Amino acid sequence: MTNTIDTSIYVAITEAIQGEVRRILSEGNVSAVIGYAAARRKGSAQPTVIVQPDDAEKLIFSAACVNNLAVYLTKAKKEIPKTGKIGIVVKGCDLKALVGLMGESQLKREDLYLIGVPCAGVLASTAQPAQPLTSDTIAPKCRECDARLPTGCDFVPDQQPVIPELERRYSAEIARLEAMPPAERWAYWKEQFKKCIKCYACRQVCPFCFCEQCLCDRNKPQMVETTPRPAGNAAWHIVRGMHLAGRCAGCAECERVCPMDIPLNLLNRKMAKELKELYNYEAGFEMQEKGPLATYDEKDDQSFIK
Amino acid sequence: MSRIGVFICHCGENISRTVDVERVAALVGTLPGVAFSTDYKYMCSDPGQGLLKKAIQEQRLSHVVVAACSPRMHEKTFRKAVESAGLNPFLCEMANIREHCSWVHEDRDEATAKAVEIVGMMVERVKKNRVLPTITVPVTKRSLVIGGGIAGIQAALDIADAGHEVVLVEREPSIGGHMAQLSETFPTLDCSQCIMTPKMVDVANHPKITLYTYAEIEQVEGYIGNFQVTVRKKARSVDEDKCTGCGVCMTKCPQKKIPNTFDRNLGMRPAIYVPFPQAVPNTPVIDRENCTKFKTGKCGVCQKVCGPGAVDYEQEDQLIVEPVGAIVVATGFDLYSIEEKPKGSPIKGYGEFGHGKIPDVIDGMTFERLASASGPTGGKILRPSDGREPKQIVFIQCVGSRAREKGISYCSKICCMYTAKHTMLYHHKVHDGQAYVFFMDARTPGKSYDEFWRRSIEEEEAVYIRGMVSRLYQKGDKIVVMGSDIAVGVQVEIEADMVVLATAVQPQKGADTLAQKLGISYDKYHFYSEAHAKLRPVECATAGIYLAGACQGPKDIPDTVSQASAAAAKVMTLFAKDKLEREPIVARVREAGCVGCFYCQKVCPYGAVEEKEIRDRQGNLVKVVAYVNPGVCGGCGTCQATCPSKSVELDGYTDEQIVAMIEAL
Amino acid sequence: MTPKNILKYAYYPGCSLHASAGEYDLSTRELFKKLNIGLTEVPDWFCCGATPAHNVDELLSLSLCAKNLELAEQVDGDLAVACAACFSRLKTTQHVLGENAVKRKQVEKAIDAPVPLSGNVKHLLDILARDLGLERLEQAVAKPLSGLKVACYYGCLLTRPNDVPNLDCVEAPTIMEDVLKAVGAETVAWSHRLECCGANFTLSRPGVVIQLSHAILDSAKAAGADCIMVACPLCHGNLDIRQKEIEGVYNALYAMPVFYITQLVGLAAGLGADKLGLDALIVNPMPLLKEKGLV
Amino acid sequence: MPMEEQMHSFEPKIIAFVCTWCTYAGADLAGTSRMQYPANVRVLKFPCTGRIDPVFILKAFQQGADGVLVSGCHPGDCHYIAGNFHARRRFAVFRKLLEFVGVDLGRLQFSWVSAAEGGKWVEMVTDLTERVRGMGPMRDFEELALEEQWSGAITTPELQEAYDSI
Repeated sequence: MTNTIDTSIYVAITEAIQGEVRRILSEGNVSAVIGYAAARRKGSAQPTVIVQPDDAEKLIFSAACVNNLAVYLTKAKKEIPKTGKIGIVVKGCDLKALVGLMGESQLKREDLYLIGVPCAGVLASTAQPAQPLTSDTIAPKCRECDARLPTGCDFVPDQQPVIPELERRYSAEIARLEAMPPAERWAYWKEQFKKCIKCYACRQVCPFCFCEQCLCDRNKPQMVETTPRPAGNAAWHIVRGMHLAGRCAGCAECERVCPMDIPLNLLNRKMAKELKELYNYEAGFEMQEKGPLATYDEKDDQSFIK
Repeated sequence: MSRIGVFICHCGENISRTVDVERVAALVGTLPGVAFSTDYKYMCSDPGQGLLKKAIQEQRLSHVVVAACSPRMHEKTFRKAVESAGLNPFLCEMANIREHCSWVHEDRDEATAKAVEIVGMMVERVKKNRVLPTITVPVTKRSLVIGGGIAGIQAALDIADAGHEVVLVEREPSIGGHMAQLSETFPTLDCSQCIMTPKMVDVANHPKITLYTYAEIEQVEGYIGNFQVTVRKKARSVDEDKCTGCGVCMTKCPQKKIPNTFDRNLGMRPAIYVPFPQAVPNTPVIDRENCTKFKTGKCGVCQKVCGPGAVDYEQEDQLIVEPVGAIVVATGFDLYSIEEKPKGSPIKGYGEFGHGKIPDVIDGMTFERLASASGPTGGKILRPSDGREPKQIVFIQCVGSRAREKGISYCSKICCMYTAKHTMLYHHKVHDGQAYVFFMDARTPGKSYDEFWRRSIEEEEAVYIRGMVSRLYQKGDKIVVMGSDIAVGVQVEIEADMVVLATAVQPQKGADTLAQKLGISYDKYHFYSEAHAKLRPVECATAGIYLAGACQGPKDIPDTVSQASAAAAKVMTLFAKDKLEREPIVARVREAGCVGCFYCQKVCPYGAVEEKEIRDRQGNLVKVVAYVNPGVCGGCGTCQATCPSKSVELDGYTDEQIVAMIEAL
Repeated sequence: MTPKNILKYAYYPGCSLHASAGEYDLSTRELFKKLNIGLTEVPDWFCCGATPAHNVDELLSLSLCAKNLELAEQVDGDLAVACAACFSRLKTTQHVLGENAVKRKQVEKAIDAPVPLSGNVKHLLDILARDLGLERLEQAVAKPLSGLKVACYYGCLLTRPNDVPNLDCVEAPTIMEDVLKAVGAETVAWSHRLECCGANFTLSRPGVVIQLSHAILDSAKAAGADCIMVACPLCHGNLDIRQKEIEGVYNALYAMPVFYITQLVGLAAGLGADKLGLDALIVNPMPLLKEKGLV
Repeated sequence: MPMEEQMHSFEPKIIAFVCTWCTYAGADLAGTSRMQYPANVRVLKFPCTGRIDPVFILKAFQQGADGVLVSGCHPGDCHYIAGNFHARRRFAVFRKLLEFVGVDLGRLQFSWVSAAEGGKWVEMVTDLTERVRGMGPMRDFEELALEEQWSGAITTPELQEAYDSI
């Protein structure tokens, strides 16, 4: 059964964002704001950077505002943060990534002006931008979202998102895979990894893949085979999963941009689940000095060690 | 292209018995990059090393692999040899085909095949080895000695006499250790106090020695030549500077019924006390657990009677940081007790001896206190239960020692001798008494030791019964000792007045915790491990830390003193140079790749990672990267495994080297 | 699965309980019935080899026990054993075969079946003190044995050797005392709780037995005990049947009744003398029990 | 009685990543004590388990290891204070990831073996070797490596013909 999800608050949110951005740009609080603007296709949205107060009216927020803009503060547009304090529009999931980046010394809170968005969900990559947001068209990550209302931001429009209880597809899929015997799981992932064409879009879009030189591009030594063959693909995705463990904030951009539809976020969700169980760690809105894999407790579980 | 030389050692027959070394040399010789391969009877011998050096020069070798024993054994030897032939020592690697191959496999074909693979892996590794420059670090010429027993005292005096400052830390309120508790010492029967107390006074008066008693090690940071040690000086409740040691506080203290642990609980002491009259320093300490003032808030007599006003109830623990360049660990021993142990404990008690509940069954140290002229009985041998003189006394050796079923399989080394001494002391004091000794073997190697032991039998009339005691129990006011005399093959029952158990020597309680602070290793009994059982018996595997006395294994006084002086000599050797060369196994940051996430800093156990600003020519900040201080880096490599972009590399264990080995599989 | 509070066991009485120690068998069955503990005799069981077999042929002694263990598998529940010697042999067999794969292979060939090494072998004491539990034992008491001073005698086999029976602390056990205290008796502290009574030398070298058992009786008497409690038919034979003879040799008078554990616990649970086989004891316990008001 | 000679058709390749201070020394002790164990293991020495990158484990499996043993100092015994604590977390997570992609964790063993535990080293190596022997060769990565991308897979007779003509 398809339920429509109420996105009427997005109109008010768009207005609030425009007003706030106009104010902070004209008062000179920030030098630029990263947000979403309407794109050419009907109903679609794209990231934009505005510097003039008058351009604030270009900003929107809709169910098509899927991108995690945090990536523009790290590798994709490294020069942006250098221009001074930056404003950025963030959904809850994006904010978690920003907070994670602060913990990893990539960003400083005082250099940012955070405009939080109360979010009822965004569209799945399979949906058309003009489609209404429903229980069918909503992005999988939004089905299990626990961060609809960002906190700790400089500005959050006063709106309350309402959204029905939805089937948690990642959790169900993880449970399904976990129940399989290892060989069957291996077969599943083999099929998935085989599809990979090593376009590295997942790496490009990930806010945490901010290394200037990726381990997987090195050839002295070659840790991971770089050609798009199944063996190298599997190694890449395993290494990627490990490198994001305890860091990934769950924006699921990797999965969205994957041209081959590899369920990449499944690996990340699985790792998040394990870190919660093992070390009670979850990505959140509070900055943590050390991530779960940069610290330890003397009493950590070691039942797997003889 | 590398020109690698591979040298296969026979190790006498230790390797060649199971590994076909000629075959290994031939096969390895065909590997790409290997320019020379040979085998030799003893690579580590002088001619062996000569062969190595000659080959390096004649064959113009670029790298060397020595396939022999464990690198833990001879890596230094061969790297030195390589260096003297003009190559950087870190271009030499060892392939362990003895401990990891010839000694653990019987099948010659399997072992040979494995040896070829091990050498092959090392060949691939060594190709990726880089020239590593020696790193020099300054040496702080001050030493820390932990433990103020005879070992610590000797080490401290030797180092201080050489002109270096020493910080001596003792857990108890006085130095002296167990030796101060002894009555007379074997094999000369001179009184322990007479030879011990002058040394204690020397320590107190030595201008180069800083003495912290009633103090413990809180934290140890740093590395050889540059340790930072935090000492916790526990609150003594008496100001050491003001106290004159007059002792009025002790005589006036109303709480006088506290068992004196120094006298093995045979005597009583007040709540403000010195452990024994000759204590150094002669400053009392308040036992806060038993002091009425601390328990109820009422009393305060000692403060009132103290002329100089030294008693200070408000005193708190003090943390003092001492920079030192070397550490001597001399924490000594404790005695095993036959009491019931907690469930699951690897070491068990002696239920058959009554689990320590029979009052006249005592241990050797208690007997020492009874026999000591300054002890609770003034040197009279009297039963703890009723104060009568025991006319029949039974000594039982190897209680807990050499007793696998009790969880301890080692020999405690000193018991044969001190039990012989006890029979003599007993005979000197109780002329009409009879001593029996149950023993397994008499182990008396040592100068004048066997003569001493014979004397106890031949002149002092001790009856030695070879055999163990199966059970003893209280019967009336006697203790029935049931044992066997295996020489005659009969069961023996002796109704004794007193039984003295030669209980096993164990490391001090908390030895493991201290080891963890120091980063040194210990065996399953918690005795500290020396770097090499034969050739480096006073050094720890951790550089700059040395061992003295029974903390390393059971020892008598002469051995302890010798080892303490040896440890002191090692410290002086270290202090003879102003700068110290350290192994260049340290992490380095590739600044080009570093994105400054500082994961390395978060996981570094040494705090060696700092932030470094990279600026362009105009002075604009380009980025902030990590920097590893090579003096502080311990060389664990946790940073590299954690670094997402592998922009920090541990020299000597680079990814290239490791992957080369994995790929050689 | 059986509910946790319903206990049932396979029962291995052993030869003695079908001969000289019939009263031990009788009192065990009656007591367990009274306590609602199921007891099913192992079909076709035979001698465990007792104390002599392993001195003659180790493989034989291991195989005898192994076969009995295998037979016991047919019956639901852990294996309950009354005799200390049978208990020791069965436990030893499990221990030896668990440690030594070669011997296990030999034995499995001999009995032509796998040896069940995981099956629990339990002495009655263990069942009473731990499976049933002291609390429930206490609740089952109809007539507390108050005023009865008992010397608990373990003998040499019940707890030894180290790591094999694992019944209690090898040299300082308390399990018998725990059980007796639960049923209201008083236990005395004495020295010979764990000494050997001479065991199977009773027929071949009675002199040894008389000397050893005398020391035990003497020590119990000196400690002020009214009676001795045992959990082994061999100990019982030596202390009870030979008591008169020992008194003669040492010119002493003990008149010390020697009870089986099941007899004393049975008494406390309210079983009558006829159901406990008290009349089969050689040293007449009736005067003592009457004096204490227990019969 | 002679034990039955067992024929092993498959000799597993076991690779051990060990720290130099504890497990390497423990393996040395096994040698000095002349204990015996299967010759299948190849030891790679690291200063500390903290240095062991999970990628090495992956790499080892890709290079044909049938089993991997990772072993270091017991908690609290680390020569470098805390390297093994960091390693413990890292591997606790990594093994979950491997398990999730379908690697049978029976092939991956973690242990603490101290310098005094020569016997435990032998036990670890023997157990893992025997277990992996029972599991058979690790084919997962090998099969993956053999599997070609669609462009390379010869799936039609035409392609086969073209291939044969080369």
